Amino acid sequence: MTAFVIRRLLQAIVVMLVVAFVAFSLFQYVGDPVQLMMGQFATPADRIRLTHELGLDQPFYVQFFHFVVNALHGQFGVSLRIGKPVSVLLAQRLPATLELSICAALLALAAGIPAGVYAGLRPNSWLARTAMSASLLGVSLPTFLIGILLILVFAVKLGWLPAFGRGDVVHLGGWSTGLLTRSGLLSLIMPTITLGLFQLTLIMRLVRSEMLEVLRADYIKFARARGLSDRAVNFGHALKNTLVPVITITGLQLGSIIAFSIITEQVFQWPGMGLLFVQAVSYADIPVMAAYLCLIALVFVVINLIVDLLYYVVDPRLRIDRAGASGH
Amino acid sequence: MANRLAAALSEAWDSDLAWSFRHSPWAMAAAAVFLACVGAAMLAPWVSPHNPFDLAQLDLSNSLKPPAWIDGGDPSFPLGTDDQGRDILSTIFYGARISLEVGVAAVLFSTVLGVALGLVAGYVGGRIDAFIMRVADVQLSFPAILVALLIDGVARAVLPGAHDSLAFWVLVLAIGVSGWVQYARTVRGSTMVEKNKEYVQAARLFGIHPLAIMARHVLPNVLGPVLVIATIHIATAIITEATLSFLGVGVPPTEPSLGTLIRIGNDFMFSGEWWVTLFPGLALVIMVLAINLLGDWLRDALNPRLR
Amino acid sequence: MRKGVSLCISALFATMLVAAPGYASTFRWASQGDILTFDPYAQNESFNNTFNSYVYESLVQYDKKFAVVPQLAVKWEQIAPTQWRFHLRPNVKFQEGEPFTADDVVFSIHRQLSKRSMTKSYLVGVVDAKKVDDLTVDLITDGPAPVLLRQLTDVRIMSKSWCEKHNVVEVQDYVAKEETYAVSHANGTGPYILKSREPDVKTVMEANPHWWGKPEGNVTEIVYTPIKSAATRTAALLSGEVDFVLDPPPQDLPKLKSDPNIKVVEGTESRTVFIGMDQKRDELLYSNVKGKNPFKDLRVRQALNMAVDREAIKRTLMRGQSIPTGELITPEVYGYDPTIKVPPFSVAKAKALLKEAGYAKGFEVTLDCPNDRYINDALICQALTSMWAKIGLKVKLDAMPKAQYFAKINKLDTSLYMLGWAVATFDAQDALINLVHTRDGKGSGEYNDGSYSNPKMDALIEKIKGETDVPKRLALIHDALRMHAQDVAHVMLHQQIIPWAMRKNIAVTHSADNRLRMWWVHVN
Amino acid sequence: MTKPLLELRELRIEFPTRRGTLVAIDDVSFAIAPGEVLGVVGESGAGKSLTGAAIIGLLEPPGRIAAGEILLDGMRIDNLPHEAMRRIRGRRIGAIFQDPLTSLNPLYSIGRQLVETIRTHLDMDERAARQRAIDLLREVGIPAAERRIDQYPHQFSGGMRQRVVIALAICAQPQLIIADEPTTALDVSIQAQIIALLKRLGRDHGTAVMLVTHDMGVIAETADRVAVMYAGRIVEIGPVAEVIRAPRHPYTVGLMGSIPSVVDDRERLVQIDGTMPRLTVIPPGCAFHPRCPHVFDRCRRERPELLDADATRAACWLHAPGEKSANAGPRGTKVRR
Repeated sequence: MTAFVIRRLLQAIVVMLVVAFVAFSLFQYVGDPVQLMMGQFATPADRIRLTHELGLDQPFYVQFFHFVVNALHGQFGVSLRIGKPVSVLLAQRLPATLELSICAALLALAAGIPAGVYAGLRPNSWLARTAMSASLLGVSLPTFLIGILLILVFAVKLGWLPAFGRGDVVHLGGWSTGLLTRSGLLSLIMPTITLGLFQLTLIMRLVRSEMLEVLRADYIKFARARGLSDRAVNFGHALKNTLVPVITITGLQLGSIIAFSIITEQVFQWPGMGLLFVQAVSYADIPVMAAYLCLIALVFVVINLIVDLLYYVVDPRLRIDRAGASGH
Repeated sequence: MANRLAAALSEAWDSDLAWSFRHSPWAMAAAAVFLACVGAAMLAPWVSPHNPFDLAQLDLSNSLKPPAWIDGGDPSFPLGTDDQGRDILSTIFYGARISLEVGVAAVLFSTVLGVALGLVAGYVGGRIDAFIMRVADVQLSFPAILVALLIDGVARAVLPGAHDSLAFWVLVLAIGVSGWVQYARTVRGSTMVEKNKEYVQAARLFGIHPLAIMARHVLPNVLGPVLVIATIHIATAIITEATLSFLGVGVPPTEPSLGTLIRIGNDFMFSGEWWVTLFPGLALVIMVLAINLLGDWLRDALNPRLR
Repeated sequence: MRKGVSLCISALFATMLVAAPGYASTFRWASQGDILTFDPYAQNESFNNTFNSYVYESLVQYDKKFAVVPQLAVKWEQIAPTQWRFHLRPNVKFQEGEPFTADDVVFSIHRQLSKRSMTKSYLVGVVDAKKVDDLTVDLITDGPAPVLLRQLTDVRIMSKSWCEKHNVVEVQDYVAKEETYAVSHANGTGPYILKSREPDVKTVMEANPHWWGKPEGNVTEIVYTPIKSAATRTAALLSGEVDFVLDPPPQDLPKLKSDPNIKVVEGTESRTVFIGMDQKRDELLYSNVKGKNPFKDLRVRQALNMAVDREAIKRTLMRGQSIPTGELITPEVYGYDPTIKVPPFSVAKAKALLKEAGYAKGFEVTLDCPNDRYINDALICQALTSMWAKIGLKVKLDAMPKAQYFAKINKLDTSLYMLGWAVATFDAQDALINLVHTRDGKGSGEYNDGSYSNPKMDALIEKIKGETDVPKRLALIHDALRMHAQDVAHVMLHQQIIPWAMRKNIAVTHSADNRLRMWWVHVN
Repeated sequence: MTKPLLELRELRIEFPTRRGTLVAIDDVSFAIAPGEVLGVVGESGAGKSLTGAAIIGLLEPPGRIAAGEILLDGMRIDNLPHEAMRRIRGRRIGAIFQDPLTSLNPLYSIGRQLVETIRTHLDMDERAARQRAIDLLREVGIPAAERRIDQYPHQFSGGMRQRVVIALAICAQPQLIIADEPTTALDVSIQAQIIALLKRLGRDHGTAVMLVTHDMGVIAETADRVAVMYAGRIVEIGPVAEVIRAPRHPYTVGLMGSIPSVVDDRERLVQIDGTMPRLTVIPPGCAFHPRCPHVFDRCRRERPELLDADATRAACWLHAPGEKSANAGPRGTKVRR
């Protein structure tokens, strides 16, 4: 168990270093940070001083080391666009993005898995066929179009839901939450649907095809041949085996929801990290981009670790020491 | 003998596909729509009533005309005009052309990159394989749109000013790089199966590089799956392009793609000029849906077990 | 465990109660762009100045008819042709508790005159400020300074000790996006206290309970949200998420006017929107013409001017909400010359002029444009690219948010750019000094980003600054404005008509300088 | 013959496809007596496994029984409702599949899978079912059954896993076991053990076994009778000893090649040229005629029924009363080249 976790942790660290390297390269080599940070009143002496202050005259590995150390302390420099420390900007916007992403993920899971199981068990029923067709439409509808349509119907025509923003938020310590106010909850509805819908269709299609795959497996056939009830076969055997691949891919999907929220946040002017990132891209605000990249990678790594641990719980093949097997 | 067998098999495969196609009304409809889109896009300069990218042809006094069948409409602008006086129909044709060009070019780029990396990873194995697949894993956690945005942002920083003229290639690069993983995984799996077969060993004896001969043997095996991935990927690429343009980091505003038009139209949500958003939006969804339907059908047809 | 949960839940309820909208007079408003900086001298953008005026006050201010009335100065007199004496309001405290004294005024004026300040033009003619006693200050000018008092409405007073304490004696270098304490913190004597600032998201202010003045309005909390998307702004107002929109999209006015919960207050703005051209460099930064600068040729500027169909822009993009013009200033501003006509629109003549200038085949150039500053700014720029395409120019459009845009064009990193100017002093001198006078680093030409330079014009403006004879001065201004139009120093486009849109329960006073004076706002 | 346990009467299985209906099994009739071991042999695709699947009611759609009857203890079971058939599976007819590696659910311990199956069919509490599971594991020859019952499939070797599969198949004491290629996936050394186990269990419990295999050697060792299938039909059926000693159908003669031990070393075997036809292109007349060394006109025109041929029955015109004299075919003799 510990060996497994340690191995996973080491892999996670390698991944983080790779991403950090990409971010670092962006940071140090894309554009000229000195030029970007210097104003019209800069003199050559200022330029040399700043180059030195930024450590740009040091060898590459020293710079990378400093970058990683700073990153570990949450220091990603100052936004070129807003002029505030990137860490502060991201921290201000993290709660908004996380709340939206988690709600969207819950929606996608809560609706996607049962729908997928149903469509897998009854692939020929009209409901399953309708759901599959609808999911194809769901995959074909760009997220921003879904958002616009929702706004058009529920905010503009019907006036039921707010068209933008988070509504009123409550500050609990350093965390701002929209979950505790009526306007905050109402504001959450449309972005959640917009963001969750695509993932929902993906998860549903995934669960369905895994279910179909598992239902064809020999052990399912054998379970039926032993006369087990349909219930035991479908939900006892098939579903649990479906879960193994579904956990992995769903985990990855959920990680990507946070990054996907870029579009939703733009459409609904949701004050999260994604909105910050889009603005950073159009401004070529490299520090923000680099920090966002690292943050998303961190989320990915954490989710991956959780997925691995879940795997560990679900699949005995990982849990039991191979040495115990009686080979021949 | 083996050749004849292969020929017979491939013939059966082909005819199976053809049969399945003929008996799937959805697939046929999708193909028809897709062909119509491709045709309209390719022939845009000839079939469009106007050239919306020629700024000198635009006239503000034509702006925001409703579709021809509505009061105030102008028959020379069948689907109306946008705020700059661009004919919506023509802009859809030209925009679809950009979307398709970006989509196809990006997918080609992805395919080549993914297939090559998959072959190398599967064949060489060991550390290189581990490295490539690890990179693939990492990248998989970043959605295409994020990778594309990132590349776009970097391109902006590296090429200030020149960004607009290179926008097309930046898009292709951005979308292409973000999609290679699936191809690589498929090809890698197939390569690992083929690697240990005798003909690969034999190739060495004949002095042919095993990678060359493998490519020849692996590629036909993975053609089906790669085709399926590529089809669906084109749809994804088109959506990604539209999304980037919608976010305002895609093609320049003077050469609007479908996403740009939708963004423009978004500003007219309340003022009643619904056609600026609706028609490009519909065109986008129909085109993507057609490609997705084709991809879905292709996957089922090539892998009947999944039906 | 159970106890813990119920505690948690009751805590949540408690927070909900607290968070429930309790302030009847919270005023939530929006416009397309965000506040640039709270350092009052780092940018001279009227929206930014508006926001700063909630926190920082000036010696004098406008009343509802734009007459100058006391603010931090209670009275003043001109004790010599070049010396003005101001008697300061006693017992005023800054929001963080420091008493307001003459030292703060002297410090603020020196700070505003310093190298990095972008608001030096409001102190044009002022050479020094001297403390007489704790509540008396003398301003020394280099001449008679006829519009000094109007200029002073935008000279905001900061606390000397606060600036020193937070190391912000130097003005923020906005172009370099310098981050100083003063950018996101503010400490003035004004009616509102800056409470929180989240760039791009939200800025919150609260009424200053210790303010020396009596507010006419009843707003106790200000929540400002920038909403770039036109449709979202309209939706937010319609759904009641905001109470007020400063710049409703022209296309949505009919919809807003027809909504029973919304009212629209119409009014013109003392702002002209125009296109500037780099007329200084020997070769344009963003053009395919090498070795020479086409914009130095009057005929090219005239061609650009004549190729613009201002009426079409008014009719379509602006939906009638603009007044085409060829003059630098609007009728609201003192010095307006009604004889200056809207430039004629003629593609043929424009083409001929270009041909004459040797550009029969046109040339390529990039047009820089903000996309969240003026009404439909980016759309107008796009329309211009197609209008100029008709005379053979290939104009590339580079549109960006104003935060990025002003830093770029203030660096003169442009060949062709859009700018709008609202005259805060309501006197033509301000526009002439900022936009037309040769850039001298001492306050003149601060926003002359195309570096138009004409010695005759400079001489005229210098005369205007010192002329105290009213009819003579008016004649000089008319001369300068005509010269500006003849030289096509800028391609003038139009005056904006800015309706303000708000919920029915809001009462505001529309101002021609498009500044929402919060202390006059009523939430019913 | 005693009253048969299982009887198939003119069974026909069809697959409706877009190219028309494929007849996968046609006119198959045979019976298995209690305690008897019937071997079913043929090349892959001959329809052996389908027959087995049809008996336990697990034909995969779109396959369907188009004609004929399946009787268990004299009662028709081919048209039973889903739930009734489920009660027969595992309880009265057990099944063993080819690949022990994939027949067990990897996520559950074998004990759980055994207990689950036992409790589905027998009225036992958890503890009793577990005890029975341990006993079963012991019976199928798994050492340290008490310990291993809580282990997962991947902790067992292939042979051991097949033993577990067998334990699962017999845990409700079925009267019949359908064993579909139970040894194919195993090492040769293990194969013999598994066959021996099957034989012993059949003997001990009086269980009948339908042993489906393509391996004539396995049949020779295990079965009482053998049915040879070709292209969806039975071409020869009879006591194993008889069939091996003197195959009556030319195809059976060819199949004998798979058991070198029963063939005289000095003689070279008849090789069967070509391959079994695909179901889409079954030739008219006798399906075997294109490959048959003794083919004559009638074979191309008419399809032979099963005809008595000495101790066995064979579907070959060689054994038709009128043809015997004219064509000296394989009649208890090995054919030389």
